[in-house]
Amino acid sequence: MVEDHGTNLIMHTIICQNVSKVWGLDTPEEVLAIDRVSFSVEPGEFLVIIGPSGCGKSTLLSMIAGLEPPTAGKILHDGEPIAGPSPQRSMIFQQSSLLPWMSVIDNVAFGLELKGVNRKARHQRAEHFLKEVGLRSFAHRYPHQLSGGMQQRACIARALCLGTDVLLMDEPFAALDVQTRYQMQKFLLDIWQAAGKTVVFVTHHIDEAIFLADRVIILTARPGRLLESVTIDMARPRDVMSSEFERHRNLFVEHMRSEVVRAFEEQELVEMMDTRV
Amino acid sequence: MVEDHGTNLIMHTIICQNVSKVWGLDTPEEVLAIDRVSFSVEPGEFLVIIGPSGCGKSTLLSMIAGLEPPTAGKILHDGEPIAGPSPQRSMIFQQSSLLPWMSVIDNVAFGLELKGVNRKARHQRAEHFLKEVGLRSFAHRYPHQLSGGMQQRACIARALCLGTDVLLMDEPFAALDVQTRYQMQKFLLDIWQAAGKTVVFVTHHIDEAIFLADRVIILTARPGRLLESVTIDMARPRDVMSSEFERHRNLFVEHMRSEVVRAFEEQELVEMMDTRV
Amino acid sequence: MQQTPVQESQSTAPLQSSSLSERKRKARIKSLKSLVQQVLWWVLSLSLFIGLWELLSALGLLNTLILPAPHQFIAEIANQEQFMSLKVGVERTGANFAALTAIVATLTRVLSGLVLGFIAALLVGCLAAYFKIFGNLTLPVITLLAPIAPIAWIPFAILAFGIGDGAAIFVVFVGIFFILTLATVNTIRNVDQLYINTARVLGASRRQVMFKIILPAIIPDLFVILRMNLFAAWMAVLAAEMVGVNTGLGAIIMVGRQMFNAKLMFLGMAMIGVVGYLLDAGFAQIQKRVLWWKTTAQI
Amino acid sequence: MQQTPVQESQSTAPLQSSSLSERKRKARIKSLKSLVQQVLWWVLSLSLFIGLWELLSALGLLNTLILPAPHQFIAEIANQEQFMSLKVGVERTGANFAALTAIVATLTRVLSGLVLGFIAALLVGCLAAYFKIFGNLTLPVITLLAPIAPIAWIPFAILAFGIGDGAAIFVVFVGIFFILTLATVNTIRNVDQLYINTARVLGASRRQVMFKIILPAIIPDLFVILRMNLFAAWMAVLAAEMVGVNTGLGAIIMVGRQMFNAKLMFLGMAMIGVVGYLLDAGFAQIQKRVLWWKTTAQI
Amino acid sequence: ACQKTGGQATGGAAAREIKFSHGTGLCNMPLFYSAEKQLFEKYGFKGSAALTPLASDIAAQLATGQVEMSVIPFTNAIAAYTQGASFQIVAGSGIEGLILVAKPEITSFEQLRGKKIATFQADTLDVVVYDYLKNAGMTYDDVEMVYFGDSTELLNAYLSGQVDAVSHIEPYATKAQTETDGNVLGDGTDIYGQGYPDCVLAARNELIEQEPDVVKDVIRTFFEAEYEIENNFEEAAETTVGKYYKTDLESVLAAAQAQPPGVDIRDKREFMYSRAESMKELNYINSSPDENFVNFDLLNEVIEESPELWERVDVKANV
Ligand SMILES: Nc1ncnc2c1ncn2[C@@H]1O[C@H](COP(=O)(O)OP(=O)(O)OP(=O)(O)O)[C@@H](O)[C@H]1O
Ligand SMILES: Nc1ncnc2c1ncn2[C@@H]1O[C@H](COP(=O)(O)OP(=O)(O)OP(=O)(O)O)[C@@H](O)[C@H]1O
Ligand SMILES: [Mg+2]
Ligand SMILES: [Mg+2]
Repeated sequence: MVEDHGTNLIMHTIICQNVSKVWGLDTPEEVLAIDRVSFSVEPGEFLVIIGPSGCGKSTLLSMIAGLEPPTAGKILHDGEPIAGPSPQRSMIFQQSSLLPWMSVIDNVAFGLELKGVNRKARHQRAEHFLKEVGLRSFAHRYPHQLSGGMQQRACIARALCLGTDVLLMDEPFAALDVQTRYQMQKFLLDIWQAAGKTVVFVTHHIDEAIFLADRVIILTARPGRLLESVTIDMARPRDVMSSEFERHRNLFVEHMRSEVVRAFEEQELVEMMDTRV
Repeated sequence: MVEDHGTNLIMHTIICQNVSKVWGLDTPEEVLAIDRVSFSVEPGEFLVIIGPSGCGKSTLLSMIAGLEPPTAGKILHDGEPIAGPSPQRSMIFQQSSLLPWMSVIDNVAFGLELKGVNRKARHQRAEHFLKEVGLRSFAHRYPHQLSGGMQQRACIARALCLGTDVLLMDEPFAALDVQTRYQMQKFLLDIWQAAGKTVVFVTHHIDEAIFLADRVIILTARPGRLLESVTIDMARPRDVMSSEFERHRNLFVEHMRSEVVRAFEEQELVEMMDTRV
Repeated sequence: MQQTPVQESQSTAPLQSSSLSERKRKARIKSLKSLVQQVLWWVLSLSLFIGLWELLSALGLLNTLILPAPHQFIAEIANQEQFMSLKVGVERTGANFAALTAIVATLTRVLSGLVLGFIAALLVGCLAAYFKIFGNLTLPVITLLAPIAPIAWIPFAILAFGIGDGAAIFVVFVGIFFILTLATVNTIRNVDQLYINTARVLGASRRQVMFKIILPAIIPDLFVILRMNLFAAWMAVLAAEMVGVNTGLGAIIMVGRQMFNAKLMFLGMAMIGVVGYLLDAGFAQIQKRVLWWKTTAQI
Repeated sequence: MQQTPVQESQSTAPLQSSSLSERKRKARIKSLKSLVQQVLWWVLSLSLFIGLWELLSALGLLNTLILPAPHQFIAEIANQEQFMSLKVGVERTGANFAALTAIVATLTRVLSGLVLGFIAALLVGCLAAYFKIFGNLTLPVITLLAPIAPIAWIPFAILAFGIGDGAAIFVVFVGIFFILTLATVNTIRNVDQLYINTARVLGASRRQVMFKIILPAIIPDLFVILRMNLFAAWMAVLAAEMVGVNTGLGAIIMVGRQMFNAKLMFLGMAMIGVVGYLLDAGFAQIQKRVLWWKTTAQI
Repeated sequence: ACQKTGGQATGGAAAREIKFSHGTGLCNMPLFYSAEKQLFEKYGFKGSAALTPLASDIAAQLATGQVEMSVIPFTNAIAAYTQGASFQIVAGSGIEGLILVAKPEITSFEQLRGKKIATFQADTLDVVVYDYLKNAGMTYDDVEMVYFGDSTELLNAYLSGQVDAVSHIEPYATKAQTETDGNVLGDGTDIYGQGYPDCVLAARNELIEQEPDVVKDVIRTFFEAEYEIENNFEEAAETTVGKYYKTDLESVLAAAQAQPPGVDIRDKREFMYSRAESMKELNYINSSPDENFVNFDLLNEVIEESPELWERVDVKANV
């Protein structure tokens, strides 16, 4: 399951080698969140990471983003070890991360503003991407005036506007309702296909994973270990009703169920010992 | 689809006759939430009401509870029009509604306390039902020391403790994670089968509906109208993987999809007109 | 909670939601009605209160020397010749006050102190958060000085700055500065990590995070804290005016006291109430504007 | 943020989470270390501050008549013969204070006023919420009286209650009562509908909802508001003591001022700071207990 | 049983107690001296002094019935009286001693233009400044008045240079003059004449009506105190310094000279009424005190009934 690294580096955009993460080292709350995980992401690939709640998906993603250093192991991006955040890898979070005091267009152009691009140039570029995500008429609104789905679209526009190659997405649609989520999934696939980005997408929804992914990596319940890597070779757009989809779903449900039960039992145990939830 | 009422009243516990509800009558925010809905619930039946988000499920349930009067139409319980809340109909809400300043056992016994039952007697009875829901060792904890699932179990114990015949449940497991939700569903069925209660259960999860219901009522997107009433005659416990389950799921998905799309389109329209979300 | 009997003919007909214009008209009437009702209750409540007060006075049950009836202390305006004249910047002479002068004097003191305190606290707080060593060195001292009530600084202020605006402004400054500095540091610590992570992922440097994220994120919260301390500042200035700085609203009630003139005292109290209320309302307005990007629910 | 080079031998070995006891030991050492560090910074910060102050004094750059050096005003304790004696309830004689007497006097006033105000506000607020007509009649008047700063009531209080505890307690009472009454009504309006619905579904009468749901639900919030107004009450008492009630902590700094004795003034300020801090800390403790059923995150 | 306890309560009480409110100046000396030497006891009652920091509180305590009698600057008495407080002035207590001291460079009232003058508000010290300025053709608009609440504070404000002139009583005025090498611009006698009153003795109406003899006894005590003070300054100063005057013996001795006691001020009635006019101009009061404000009937009776007390004091009204 663990892939063979270090050979054709050029082929891979992101490589995780035996990455582990311990939170709260040397405190009584020490938690091993990620345990020796290795995988790689190819350029232009749509990789989905799935796993039960609390298994360390967000932890893994924020290490790739460079927001947190791994406790052990190594993460490379284009052959370079990751030493901190970089505009090469944009992250889209579960909640909207638009800055509430800026208009939508200023938010989208914020990455360019940080780079020192002048106002006119960055607004021009931002407008282009706002159009791309269908928010042109909302450019001068403020985030709180947008619906949840619109906010996430603006976040995506911000990432695109910076010209990022890699999009890291941490359950970006989890806070949306069913219908909006479905629209956003289709929207994301359109964007991804058009722009040829590399996407690492975290979720715990099986259907979402199958609907989106080129390849799905399944993590075990905490501590997150690599359980399985599944390539989905269905043509897009994928039909949720198709038997192929069904087959994949059943496989994942099987995998997840065992992990969920494990996680649940563990949690029950913890609850009995420590009643703070 | 609309059933024939008024004939054998004795057979039905709860009867809704052409019930409508308008929120914010005579204000600019006037909303028609429920539109001429008629159905009845038989004693001991497990009825699930399903419908897209915002279609008026909670509105309908709180009218049955007696918390809100219908704008038009009539709701009967055991032949009597409902004029207000009654301990005969207990409601369990989406969020835990335990009173945070009381211990779990006091919460469970709260209905009896309101009736004036003395402390010893009510605690004895409450302890019995706490045991029933597997929370005996948590009797003297406080709500915030319990997990979400445990809190909902305590709410159910409270309803049972009062000796209620009818349990009205408004998405009681929606705030729980997947694994806990599954456990709670099984738990609820056990309780229901053992105690022979009448249950009206609101959800927007198709699987949950099929897993639980004797009969499922589908509401349309807002304004909520009765779309379909489906009897699920599968033996319990039901296997989520079975083809029968699958068949029901597909039927519901079909129904829901069209409604969801309608709701979504309506929402989009609203968003364009009024950008406050 | 009442159940209207069902009329068959009506219940089966669709419950038509009325048209938008019709709806708006009804809504207007309804809100107008409730407004009128509101006003009536206010009038009734006030008349009852004042009526009772006047009645008790008239019956001799109240010592009007101590508690003059409303009509008495309002009539005191007439005795204060210049009271209602539009003089600003004219100091009082003897027991003569120009109400406007007093209000302007007091407000100037409060606002100058607040503005100076806010700026200074923001500066020191940001520096303390940005340069850890500076923070470590200054924050303990500030923490120790913060609980000294601004009022306790009045005698020192008068010694150090003489009698006048300087002392009053200093008292407000000192009352706001320590608390707000600590609040700044604290608020900076509580800035949503999500915003900071967002900026970092987009390539922001430490300085950029400070100026582009932390500063805009904390200003509204600080303003809320400033507003919470407005009342203390207001009280401190009034106290200073009562104790030594002998102009302004605080001085009016003090003169009332020295003259054994309860009417002037109550007149002064009424003015303090009104001005205090308007001051707070003004700040609430500003706060709304500063916080435009937060929905009311969040505030 | 630094990336340690990967050692092959280590990275493939399982990253063993250390044993619980080992972990606890490490955690203890770590927290002890940070505590020591904390203390060191405090000491350093304070010594720097005091050192600078003393240095400037010694160099003659500060007018010690106005701003005495710390060692000078602490030495003032010795000049105040009875200052540290354990006398309670003994009024001051001339400019002689017993520190304990002053503290007890001031605290008694603050706390009596707060307790009375809290109880009265709770009562009136609940009645106003329960009996709509009563509320409609009283709330407008209370709303109008609320913005009068408690300090403005001082002269009236002294007239009405004479010089002494009565006046000071009244000032605190009046400062807390109106605000807290309005807060009570407001908090009652904001009680989570879910709790009320729960009780109603379980068969609670209107009275039961009031006593079993609303009262327990609002007490913690009211306590928070009470604590927010503690500072105003504290200031009001100090002001009253400065202006007329000539015992207590406020009187100490006032005598310092009257005697042109900056040392006594600073001594008084230091005491006000310490007592004010302890008072607030005490209330924070009580609040924690009153709010035991809310997790800290919610507070 | 009832009667017995009742009897005990009244009969057991050793002496009727009269509470006085008063200020801190030397014009209170007869009261302080009487209290310390227990002169009241000779007449079968007890006098107790309730120190009040602000002149206004003296009137407040009298007006609200917290005390029955007061030694009060007559101006504060006027202010309280015109507000409707029910009391009357029955005798004098101290006379003269209102002194205006200015910085060395200020030698005339004309030079006070635009300067800061400190004093107590609505006090005799305040009115005397106004009268002086009026004399020099000026008003309060021409100077800046700064008001303080305490003698020491007032002195310190002048000494520390916060104000340019101070209207003060002894011993503070002397201290102000010597420490700054300042000028005494006036001591009141040049515009008010010799023997003008400062503090006076006031009693509540109920007391005057119901127990006139008690009031008369207090006046008698005051006469006795006046006699003893006039004849033994040092003894009087030693008795009262420390407890009542926060200064050294020397200053009190010097001050006592400038501010002698004076109980018989029957000829100063009109003087007080005309000061009320000044106060009206300052807007301190809106109406003049009526005829009942000053009531020297009891004083007259005392002088008639006990001429020996009156004969032997120095300060006498020439009526
Ligand atoms: N900043 C942090 N400090 C300490 N522990 C953390 C931190 N972030 C996460 N953890 C812990 O690490 C474990 C994994 O958390 P993580 O958020 O990565 O899981 P996840 O798979 O993203 O879960 P979810 O599906 O709920 O988002 C959890 O036990 C969590 O408590
Ligand atoms: N108390 C209320 N006042 C005004 N409008 C309300 C109220 N409660 C619900 N509504 C409106 O009535 C409609 C139906 O709401 P309701 O909560 O019953 O839907 P729901 O089916 O329970 O939705 P969900 O699945 O999100 O819980 C919505 O448009 C909602 O905005
Ligand atoms: Mg996560
Ligand atoms: Mg609902």
